[in-house]
Amino acid sequence: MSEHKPLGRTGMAARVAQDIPGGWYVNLGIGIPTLVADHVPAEREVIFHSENGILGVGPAPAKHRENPWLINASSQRVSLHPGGSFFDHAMSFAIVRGQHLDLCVLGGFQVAENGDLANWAQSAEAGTGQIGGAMDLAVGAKQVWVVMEHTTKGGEPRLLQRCSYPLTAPRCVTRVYTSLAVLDVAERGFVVRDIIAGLSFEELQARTEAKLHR
Amino acid sequence: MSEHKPLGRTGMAARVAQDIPGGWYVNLGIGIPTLVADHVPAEREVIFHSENGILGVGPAPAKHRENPWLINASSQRVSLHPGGSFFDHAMSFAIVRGQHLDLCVLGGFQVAENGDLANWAQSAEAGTGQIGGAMDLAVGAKQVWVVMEHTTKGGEPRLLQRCSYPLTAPRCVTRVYTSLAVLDVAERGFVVRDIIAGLSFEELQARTEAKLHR
Amino acid sequence: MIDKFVRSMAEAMAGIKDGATVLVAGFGDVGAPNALIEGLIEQGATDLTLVVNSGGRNRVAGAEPSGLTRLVALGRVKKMISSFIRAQSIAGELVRAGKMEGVVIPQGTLAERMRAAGAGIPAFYTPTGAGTLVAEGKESRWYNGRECILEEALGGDVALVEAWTADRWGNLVFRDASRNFNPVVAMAGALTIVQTHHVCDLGQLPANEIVTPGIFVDRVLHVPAGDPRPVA
Amino acid sequence: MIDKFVRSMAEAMAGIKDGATVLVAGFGDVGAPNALIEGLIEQGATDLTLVVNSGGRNRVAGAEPSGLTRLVALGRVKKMISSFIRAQSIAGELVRAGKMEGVVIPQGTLAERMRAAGAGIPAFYTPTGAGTLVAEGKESRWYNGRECILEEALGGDVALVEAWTADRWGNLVFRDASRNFNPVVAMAGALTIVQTHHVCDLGQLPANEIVTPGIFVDRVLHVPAGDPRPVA
Repeated sequence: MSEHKPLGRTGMAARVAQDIPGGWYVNLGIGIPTLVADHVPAEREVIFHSENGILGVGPAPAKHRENPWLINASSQRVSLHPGGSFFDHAMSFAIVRGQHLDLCVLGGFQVAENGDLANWAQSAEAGTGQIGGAMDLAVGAKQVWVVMEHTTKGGEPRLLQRCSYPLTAPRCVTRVYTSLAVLDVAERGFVVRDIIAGLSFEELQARTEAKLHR
Repeated sequence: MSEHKPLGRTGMAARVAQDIPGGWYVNLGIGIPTLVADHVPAEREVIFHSENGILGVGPAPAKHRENPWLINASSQRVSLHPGGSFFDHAMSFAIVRGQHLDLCVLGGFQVAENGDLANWAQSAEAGTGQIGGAMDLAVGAKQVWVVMEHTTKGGEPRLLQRCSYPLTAPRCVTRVYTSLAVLDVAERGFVVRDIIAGLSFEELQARTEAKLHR
Repeated sequence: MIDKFVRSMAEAMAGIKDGATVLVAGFGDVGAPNALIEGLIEQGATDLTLVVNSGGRNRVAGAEPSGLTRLVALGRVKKMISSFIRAQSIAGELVRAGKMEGVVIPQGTLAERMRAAGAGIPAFYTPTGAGTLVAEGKESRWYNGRECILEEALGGDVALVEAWTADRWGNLVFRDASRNFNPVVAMAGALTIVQTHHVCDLGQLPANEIVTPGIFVDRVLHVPAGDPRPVA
Repeated sequence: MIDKFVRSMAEAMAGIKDGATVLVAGFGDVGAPNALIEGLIEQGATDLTLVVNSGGRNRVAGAEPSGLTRLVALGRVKKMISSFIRAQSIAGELVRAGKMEGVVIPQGTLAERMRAAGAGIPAFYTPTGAGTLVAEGKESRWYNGRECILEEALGGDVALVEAWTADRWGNLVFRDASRNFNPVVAMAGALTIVQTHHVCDLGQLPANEIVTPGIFVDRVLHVPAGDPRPVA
């Protein structure tokens, strides 16, 4: 077994941030995705959308400058970039569903090689679940990137031929950032773009159910 | 023939205004309906909606106080009542279609005894016509009152068993104000509420194609 | 004279019936009409259908449960429509025990269904939820190469709203991210009840800045409620 | 740095293709992007589908015809979708002569179809137009005892907008009743081009007062165009 150090939450967030071009409108989901904003250099102007009705979300403010009326979709107190705006939920999801966002970054439980995403429930139990804005974002953003651990804590693969959990949306994911690799979702399936240092393609494949392509 | 003097445009508008209770939200169509606002006493607070995105339309301003950016749906320069608001066309017609208006007052070519209204075209010629906001208002307002001459200039009746012109909306009119009478549209047809002085029920019937009820 | 201000919570809550569908604005505690929810607990209506974005949030150790959670825990809600009902929340446990019906729907669909109700649009197609459990039992068709499902308007007998400032016509403005569901809920309620932090004279709200025109509002109660709770 | 300002009309109009669907805001002359329409005349694109509320207004004796009317009179418009095409207008005459296709639709449906395009809603049911000529060829079904017809989203390749003030992110505010179709058109265009009376630095427009967030806007041209023409 080769020497390799999987990316942690911060490392994954920073890796995603590298790939976001200036000028993009981006929504960041709950969890690791929320951390991405901290790693986009200040001189690169990216406009962050939050589904609770904000464009131009800025970083967490200093404690004495907190505004209790200004939270992001993860319910964290945030600031507003000059040029930011507030609007209602119907408008916020018009922006999402209407394909005006260049990108959303979502957490995931499972991603299938055809781009299916599962990130809101681990079983089909009726009447409970945490859909939030994920289904709208998954169908609405021009690019859907998923960031997650490459496997579950128990070592079960999350990159699958077919999702076993209930879907968030079919065929929506365009790229996956894991603790071990960056993979594009292409016509033929997962195409590996980047692997962390010290891990071979074969070793990555061994931790992945779906077939990987170079 | 008895002595009678049909109401003119101003008389009809004033007659309509009499019946509008304070506190109602009201849209006034193009033509005679627009005149109605001038006859609502200032102490009776009625809120006028204009489909180009205004609630709280006020009277025409003095020439030196005209605001070129503030017109009503008839493209006349108007003023704004304190408490008035501006919004976009989607919101304006959400108000209309969503049945939030208590009343719209529309002009008409023909009204049928089942409440059908024709007010946008005199023939079914494809590709031209003046629908404007009338179809939305006719289906959306809680009450639809039509104000019009009782007959055409040529003496043809406008209160009919069935409209011959293209419909604005079926079964929408709740009351008609004409130069000769006020009529409710009820389950059994036109019910006369009021006739101008000097005209008998029979004389009114003679100028009306549809059967009138007392 | 039009005056939508009411002078007491009892007046604000008058006439809410058992079995009513109640739309509640807010995203977490920000923009949530918490005083009105307390009023509803007090008022007593039961067998409610509650429509609210996050109806089943986690318990926070040491914190007083929200009014919404207490309303649910009191058994007053027979059905909850929400984008977020955690299995471990009080609402989630009632759902799993079969004591309350839970319906989890996408957040954007929730907003659009209420907006549709307010706008007189009885149903619309949306790509959101197509090909998922959300689509079960719904009509679908393809537009521009994407499957879309038919969703119906979701109006309420009652809508509960929190505003920042209101005037006697019921015109409303909101503070920052507390706008969220408030304008949407306001337009979708047959009886729209507002709690407002501030009141002002007619004409003090600039006409270009009014977010919710008073036509959507029936009653306004002045409740200077203070800032939303800190996030747990 | 994001900067949506363009420095010339040529830059504003770049890339508009023959055959494009062009959405034009305005209610009469108020809120109409008249300078951009002049730019479009100059730019030369033809075979256009023009979507505009009142495409066929009466001739006004002695007055210069509007830019819209001249665009139509030049034969550059193959199809007009509008709530208002008078038979005696220049557009109406072209339609009656079979030289332009005219489609007259209800004003609220026009606004809602564009809003739907911007909001990712491919189609919706509405009671407006049911039982009339507007319903011909359209699906219908009954909701709550009323017949409703299915209307589809109406998006544009290009949207032309007039704003009062804009910043470099493309955030817009509008003056009084000139708001009308502008926010709706702005969200429905694949390429949204704005003429603005005033410009300001980023952060000068209060976040609670921005009506059209810049995400809907692609290009902004500063055109201090003066007041709308007096009504004839």
